Parts: sequence; structure tokens; C-alpha cells
Amino acid sequence: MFDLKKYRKKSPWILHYNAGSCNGCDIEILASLAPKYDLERFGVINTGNPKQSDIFLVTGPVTYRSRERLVELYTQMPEPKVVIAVGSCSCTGGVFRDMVNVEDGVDRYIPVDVYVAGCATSPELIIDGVVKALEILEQKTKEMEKPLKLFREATLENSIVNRRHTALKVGEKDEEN
Amino acid sequence: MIETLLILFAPLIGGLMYGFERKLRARMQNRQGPPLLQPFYDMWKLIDKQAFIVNPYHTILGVMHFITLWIVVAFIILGQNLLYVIFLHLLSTIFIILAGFSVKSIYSHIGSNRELQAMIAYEPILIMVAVGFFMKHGSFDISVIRENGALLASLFLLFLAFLMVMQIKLKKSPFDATEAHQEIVGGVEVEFSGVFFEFIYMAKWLEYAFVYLLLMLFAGNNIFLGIGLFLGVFLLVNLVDNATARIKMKHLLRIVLAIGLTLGMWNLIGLAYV
Amino acid sequence: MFSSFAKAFTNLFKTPQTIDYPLTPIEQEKEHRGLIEYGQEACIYCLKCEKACPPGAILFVPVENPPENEKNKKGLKYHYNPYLCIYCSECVRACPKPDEALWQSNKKSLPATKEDRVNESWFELERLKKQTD
Amino acid sequence: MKKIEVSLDTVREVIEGFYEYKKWHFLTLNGLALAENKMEVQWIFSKYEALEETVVYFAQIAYTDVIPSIVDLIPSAIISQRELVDMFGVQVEGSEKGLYLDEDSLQNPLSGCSL
Amino acid sequence: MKQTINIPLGSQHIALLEPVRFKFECENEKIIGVDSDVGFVHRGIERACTTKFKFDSIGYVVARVCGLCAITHSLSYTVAIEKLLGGEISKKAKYLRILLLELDRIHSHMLCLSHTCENAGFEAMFMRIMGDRELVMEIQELLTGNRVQFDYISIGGVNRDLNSTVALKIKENLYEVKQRVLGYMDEFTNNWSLSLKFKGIGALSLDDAYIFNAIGPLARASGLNIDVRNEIDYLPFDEVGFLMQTHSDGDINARNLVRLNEILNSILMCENIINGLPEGEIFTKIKGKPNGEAIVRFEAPRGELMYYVKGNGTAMLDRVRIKTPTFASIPAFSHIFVGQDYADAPAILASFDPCLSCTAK
Repeated sequence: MFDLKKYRKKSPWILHYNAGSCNGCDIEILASLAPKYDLERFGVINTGNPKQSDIFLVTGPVTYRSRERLVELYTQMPEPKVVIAVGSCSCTGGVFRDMVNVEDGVDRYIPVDVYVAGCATSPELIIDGVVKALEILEQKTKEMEKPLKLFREATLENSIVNRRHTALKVGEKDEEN
Repeated sequence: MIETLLILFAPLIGGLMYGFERKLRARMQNRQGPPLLQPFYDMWKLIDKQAFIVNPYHTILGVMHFITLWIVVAFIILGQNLLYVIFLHLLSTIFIILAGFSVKSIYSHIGSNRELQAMIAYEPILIMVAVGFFMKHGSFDISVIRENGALLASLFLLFLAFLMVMQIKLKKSPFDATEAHQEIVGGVEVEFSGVFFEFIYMAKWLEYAFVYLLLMLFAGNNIFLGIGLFLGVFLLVNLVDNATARIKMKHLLRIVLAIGLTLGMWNLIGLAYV
Repeated sequence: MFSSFAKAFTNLFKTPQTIDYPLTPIEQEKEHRGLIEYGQEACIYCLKCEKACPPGAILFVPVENPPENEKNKKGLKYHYNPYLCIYCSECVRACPKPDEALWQSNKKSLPATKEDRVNESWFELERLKKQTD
Repeated sequence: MKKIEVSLDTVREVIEGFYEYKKWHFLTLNGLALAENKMEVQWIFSKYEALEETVVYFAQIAYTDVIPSIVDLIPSAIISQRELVDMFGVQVEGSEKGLYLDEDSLQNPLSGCSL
Repeated sequence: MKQTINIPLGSQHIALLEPVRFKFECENEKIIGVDSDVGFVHRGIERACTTKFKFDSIGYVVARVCGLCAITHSLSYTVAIEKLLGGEISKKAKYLRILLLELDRIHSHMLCLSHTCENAGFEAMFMRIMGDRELVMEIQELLTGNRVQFDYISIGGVNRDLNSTVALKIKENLYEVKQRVLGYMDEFTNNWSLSLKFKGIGALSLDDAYIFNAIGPLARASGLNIDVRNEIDYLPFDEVGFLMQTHSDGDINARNLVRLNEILNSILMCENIINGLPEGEIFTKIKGKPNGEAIVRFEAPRGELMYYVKGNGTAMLDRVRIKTPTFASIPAFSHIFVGQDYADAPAILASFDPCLSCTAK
């Protein structure tokens, strides 16, 4: 089934931000750090510091006041990074879709790599999501290691600025193959 | 030859200790815990990561902290003067404190402040330990201490005081207010990222090597006592970590200075007059 | 303090509470409220579930070649978004033929990635739905 | 639930006379949009250790009226007053906007929304 | 003039589950002023209840105001609608509602206790309580089908019946939880490092509790006898052995002990319910459209929750006012922080058990 050895060689440190959820998913994230589900098996540490984290767990539909902080946290995280939208309302807006003070879903503001459904989501789903995120994290790391094409003209496609951009496109390339 | 190898691999040995400790702590908390080599996976990941440089002094001071600590550990392994070692270790701590003050983050400042206060608490005790060894052997040289017999019995009160210092240096509760993840998000290390955080992370491993090497000095030339002491104290430190909450800085200063200094003084007076 | 001390020490010799989840799968409770499933043959296209759903995670959208069902006069097709669903099972309670046309299974939804386009594809459906109204 | 009508001029005196801080518990300040550009403000109290004793003082006002503050009598009313300002766009003495809403979000979301 | 520093806490911080921003004006780590911003989670649920949803599906929407006291929210709303429609539900449904309400209280209090411990730097205790909390989560999942958002209560009764195997499992697990809770009692009273962290810290006096209208465990720890379960008659709390738990110290330690005692009381209530569950239907159909106004209060794990519902005879409501426990306690919070050390701030904050998503709705 899962080749866990591969994933265990990673150490995803998580950053958690609540962008307006009902706390249901947040307590499930806490529960998945607790003994029964123990995310630390994968090397997860809840750092709470954007500068040292790899995985950004966002819960909640983005409210007007939290969107600024959300983008700020995302930009403070160094590459490679993976964003997981935890719970239905952070994926698409959920039951809060179309409410007045809510932007439906996290991917209006920052690119989301993994969507975890559920209202409220359960620790198993969070673990599934983190395992999925580890795959993407590894791909992104490899993408970043690729040498720069120095002798070509620095067009938008392959300049240094766009390394991040290409790292984001990892998923789409797989689709073609 | 063996010393050179030991010096080269000192951070790795510390890393192994740290990994084992994470596993042990997880088991004490009734969970499975990360794999044994997790600190090294963390290390590889941090090398791959992008690094943000806040300002050059901050990063250089962080790297200096790591290098000085390595030299400290090297000096202990080579059997140099114990007093030098302690003062050089002080220097490395000052580097990290300066690094904390060199950025704007308020958490970093508080962390540095607390680190300074903690230094006031533990530094006299470390010096007293050195003085205790000097009074017994007439020399500060670590090689001399290693050649002679175990001093655990005659320096027992100092040993107890040293156990408190270990909790501070290894950032274990109850004396982990300097790091205090829930209050100040790690204190001085808050602004480091990527490969520069790597140095701080590896400095933590060296801190393990430093503290446990100092501990082994109490066993002198008795290798079995040394191993026993290491295992026993390793377990004890983690058990205490799992049985206490973090106490505040002012309590830390009060407890460590009052109890530690008293114990140390009694021991030194005893050594001088008995 | 000493009871914690003893507890930590005895925990060392116990098997941990942890379930090694992806390696040893957890058996879902039979009563767990998981994904909503749909039986196309039994559906009578009353659209009660669509109206009852609080977030609007069920849509019946007109398509060109609709599924064959004699009750389906308007040429509608059932769409369900598990990433919008709140798993309250209100649709199942609203359904006139529960267990045949619409029921709640205990399966969990899998994590989606960018390729699944959970938001964009649903927007298209919502737009289609709005055009018909 | 006992409902007592008051006017905005007298509400402070009425509440001052009525409220004993060891006997009554201030629940909240509630707004309610009515027809014809009017709204109802309710001050809701309940009694400690009594079965279902709730007293509601209410006043019907226009959106342009200024509601007197009762913070000096009941300090915990401050947060309800700020919410009222945000939600209905009325003025309450000494309470400013911006508890929940930002500049670009929909202002006064509850004023007349059911009409 | 002394120099002061401003220490921010939030809106993203490791000690916080929810976005709230506190700015502590500190003098050498002693807090002398607090500035708070609680509006990060405002989603506009009150407006959506009157414009977007029909009255029969609002029960599922208001449950998403807060994940921790979801059951109390949907229960309060449902009772308010039942009052307006004039229906009477069966006794069995009432008992089952209390059962889930108390299970929710147990797990919420355990979460709060563990979070307080974590913020006090006691990771082992956090893990221990969170590990034991799974026993309660397990039975909640068995009873309702989900771990957090139960969606168990509908207008006219409850959605699922309690069968005998589940009842047996609940009894077993609750017995186990009771033993563990007694263990925590011992730990919270005897651990010297916890007493340094908790005793005399963040105290609220009885008079202040009256003045600031404190509610829930915060008020009961100060000796104020307020528990809405004592003041309402929609559900038969007195039949199942409810007892109010109070303490007189008002500090963090007192709050923890009140919570532990409430867990024990809730376990007792659950056991009484399972032993004396009456026969009957779990659901009675209630028809009609709500008209008129109703105020309903319930005791959420954090304190008093009030719903004001006004209907106008159509499927859309006129007004749903949600007054949540933390909302009412914010003036008291700011008062308590002044004069404490910054090092205690996260633990004090966690000991209130704040629920900001309740507050901002």
C-alpha cells in the first residue's frame, strides 16, 4: 500500500493558521498530534513559526480580517512549501459559502496543494493529507534542485524568478505524462 | 587519532542522542514517536530549504555560536583546561544572545533577555564545579581529571547542583523558560531560517555533547561508572521533563541560585576543611 | 509530580496508544457519517435533496446526454461535491426513497490535489445551474 | 420573558434603578430591524438562581438616533454596544466601529436585511 | 518614565488555536495594559440565518458557529424553534439530548485542561489528557457518527437512537474516563511546578465576577453561583443528578478544579441517563412556521449561551441573535490580564477556554 519508508525520510514541520473556522478542524489537528494518531511519527513538529515550517495547515473560510495575515504567513514561509486546506470550509467555503464576510476557500488567496474534506475533518483524513503533502514536498524539493539554464535567454519561462513558479507547476506536468 | 574522529563526529553523536531522546520522550508520553534518525532527516531538509537572511550579523553570530560550541567540545575531548572550556562556552552563549538582540523581533529580544538571566543562574555553578575539581586534583586540566579516580562521592552536592544546570542547558522543563515555545516561539532562534537555522539546530546537538561530557568528568577514569552515570542521568532528565511544568524565569533564578549555590558552597567548604 | 514521574516510567514498558495509521488501516465505524452516495436508477428527480442541502453540495445540472431514467424529464444529471459537503445527512432525511436513491456511506473522502480542480469545476456547474433558472 | 418598553431618554434611569449587580445578570444588547427605517433595541437581563426570569427592556428608534451608553453602570456592556454599532450602523455613545468589520466588507449587514 | 515594550500575542501564535490578537503593554514582562482584537473570525452567520437559509436548516448552520460547543448551539436554536412552533418532544429525546450535551462538555473540558497544561509548558500532561480524551471522542462517534460536528439534534427530537451495544460501550468508557480524571485531580493539586504556574495566577474576585457579569467556569471558580442548567426547565437536568460545582479562589487552579469536578458530575449524569432511559419515540414531527419571539439559554461548556429568535410566519426568520459565552467574558479577560506576568499570559488565556469563533460568529 504505502511505502512509508520513503515518507519517513522527510521532516515536515507544520504551521497552523485558523482563518475563521469553527474550531472543529483545529481541535482535530491537535488530536492528530496527540498519542492516538501521533503525527510526530512522520517527523512533524508544530513549530508555530512560519520561517521554519514546510507545511501550512489552513482551516476555515478566509474571513476579511484574516486574509492579510494569511498571505503574509504564506510569503514568510521559505520554499519549498506545501499548503493543505483542512476541512470543507477551507476547500470551497463549505457551509459558509457566499456569506457576507467570507472569501470562499483558501485558494482565492494562496495556491493550495492538498484539499482535505470533512466537516469537521477527522485525524485520519489529516494524516492522509499530510502523507499526500509529503509527496508533493519531495517533488517540489527536486524541482528546486534542478540546475538553472544559464546560457539561455532569461525569459519568463526559465528565469530565476520563476523557479517558484515552476515548482508550483509540478502537479500539472504529471498530468501530461 | 580517536580524538580527531570524536571531534569530527561530535555533532552527529549529539544528534543521535537527541533522536533517541525524542523517541524516549514519545514513549514516555504513550505514543510511538519519530524514527531514531529523525534529527538527521531534519538536517537534510533544512539544507534543502530556502533561507531568509534578516541581517548579516544575525546569521554570522548564529554560525559563530555553532563553531565556538564545537571548539568547546573539541577542547573537552582533547583534555584541555576546564576553566577555559567553561569560559569559552560562555562566549558561545553570548554570541547567540547578541544574535537575538540584533533583530527586530520582540520574541527574539525576550528570548535573549531570558537567556542572559539563565546564564547568571548557571554560570556560577559551572565555575564552582571547576573549582571543586581543582581543589581535589590541584589542576584544572581535564586530562588530569580523567586520569584520576571518580569524584562522584566527594563532589556529590556539586553533582546535584550540576543536574539543575543540565535541565537549563538542555532546555527541559521545569527550567526551559529560555526556549518557551508556547510563550515566545523558541526565543532567540525565532528569526533563523533554512540552512542558518540548521546551525542553531546542530548547536543544540553539540550542547548535548557538551553537557554529557562534563557529566562524565564526575566519573573520572571509571568507565563503567561513567556509562552508568550517563544512562541514569539521561533517564532522570527526561523523567523530570515529563513530570513538571515550565516555571517562570524569576522562579528559575530563585531556585537555581538559592539551591545550587548553597549546595555548591557547602561542598566547596567541605572540601576545604574536611 | 511523583505520579507523573511514575506514569512516564511505566509508559516506557507499555505498548504505545498510537495506531500506525497508513500502515495499519483503521476500520471505520459502521455508523460513521461519510460520503453521500447516489443510486441513479432509483432516483425520481424530485430535487428535494438539492433544496435541503445547507451548503448546496448537490446539484442537478442539465446535460446533453442525460442518464437514462424515465422520471428524468428535464435531462438533469446528479453532481456531488465532497469538498463542499458538511456531512449532516439532511439530504438523506429529505429523500423520499432513502437507501435506494441517496444514502450515507461510511467511506471517507480522499485528499484532493490541484488536478482535481475542486473549486473551478464546481463553479462551472453552478454557472450552468444559474443559466437554467 | 417580560418585555417593558422604554424610551431612549429614560433608558439610563430605568436601568440604573432596576439593575442590582448581585441580583441581575446582564445578558446582552440586541438589535432588531423593523419596517419603515426603524429598529428595536433590547437590553436583556436575567436573574441569578431563578427559574426562567428574563426581563427585556426595549425601545423603538430610528437609525439616526444616538443610543445612550450604559457602560458606566454595566462594564460588560461595552462589547455588545460595539457589536450593535457594527451590525446596524447606529450610533452608541462612546462606542466606535470596527469590532468585526473591515473597511471593504459589507457595512451594517443586519440593518433592514429581513425586509 | 519607565520604558515599556509591546508584546503581541496572535493572530497566529502557537499557543492559540484561534486567531485573536492581544497586544500586551509590558514593563519588564509585567503586563500593564491590554489591547485586544477579537474580530478575526467574523463570518456573518447572523445575517446568513435571516437571508440565506430556511429555518429548518439553520440548526446545521449555527452548529458551525463553534465546533466545540456545536451541540449547545444547535440545541438552543432547536429549542427556540420548538418553543415558537409549540411542539412537545418525547422524554427519551430529551434524555438523549442531555446525554450528548454532557459528553460534549466532558470532551471540551478535557481539551481545555490539556491546552492549559500545554501552555504552561507541561507537554506530558497535554499528551496524557489528549490521549484519554479519545475515549470520549470514540463514544461520540459511535453515538452520532462524527467526532466533532455531531448534527444530532433536529427540530422535533434527535436523529439517531441509542442501541444497547453503544450504551454498554459508553458506560465502559466513561468508567475509564472517571478513573483518569481522578488521576488528574491528584496531579493538579500535588504537582509543585503546576502550583507555581497556576495558584494565585490570573485571579478574578467574586465582586469583579459580579461586576463584569462573568459566566461559566470562570464565574463558578470565583464562587458566583451561575449555571444555566439550574435556571431553565426545557430539559430535566435536575432529574439526572445535576450539581453545581463552585470554588472560591478564582485563579487558574480553581478553574481547573471546577472543570474537573464538572467532568465527574457530567459522567454521573450520563450514567444516570443510560440507566434510566425511558422508552418512547426519539422523533416527533412538528409542523408549522415559526412566529413570534423566544429567548433560550443553555449552559455551553464555556458558560451561558443565549439565542434570541424572531419569526414572522414564513420560512425565513426575522432575527437570530447569538450571544456566546466568550463574547460576554471579554471585558473580564482584559481586566484579569493586567498585573500578571507575560510568561503566564498563554496559560491564563487557555484557562478561560476562549472560543473566538463563537465570539465573532
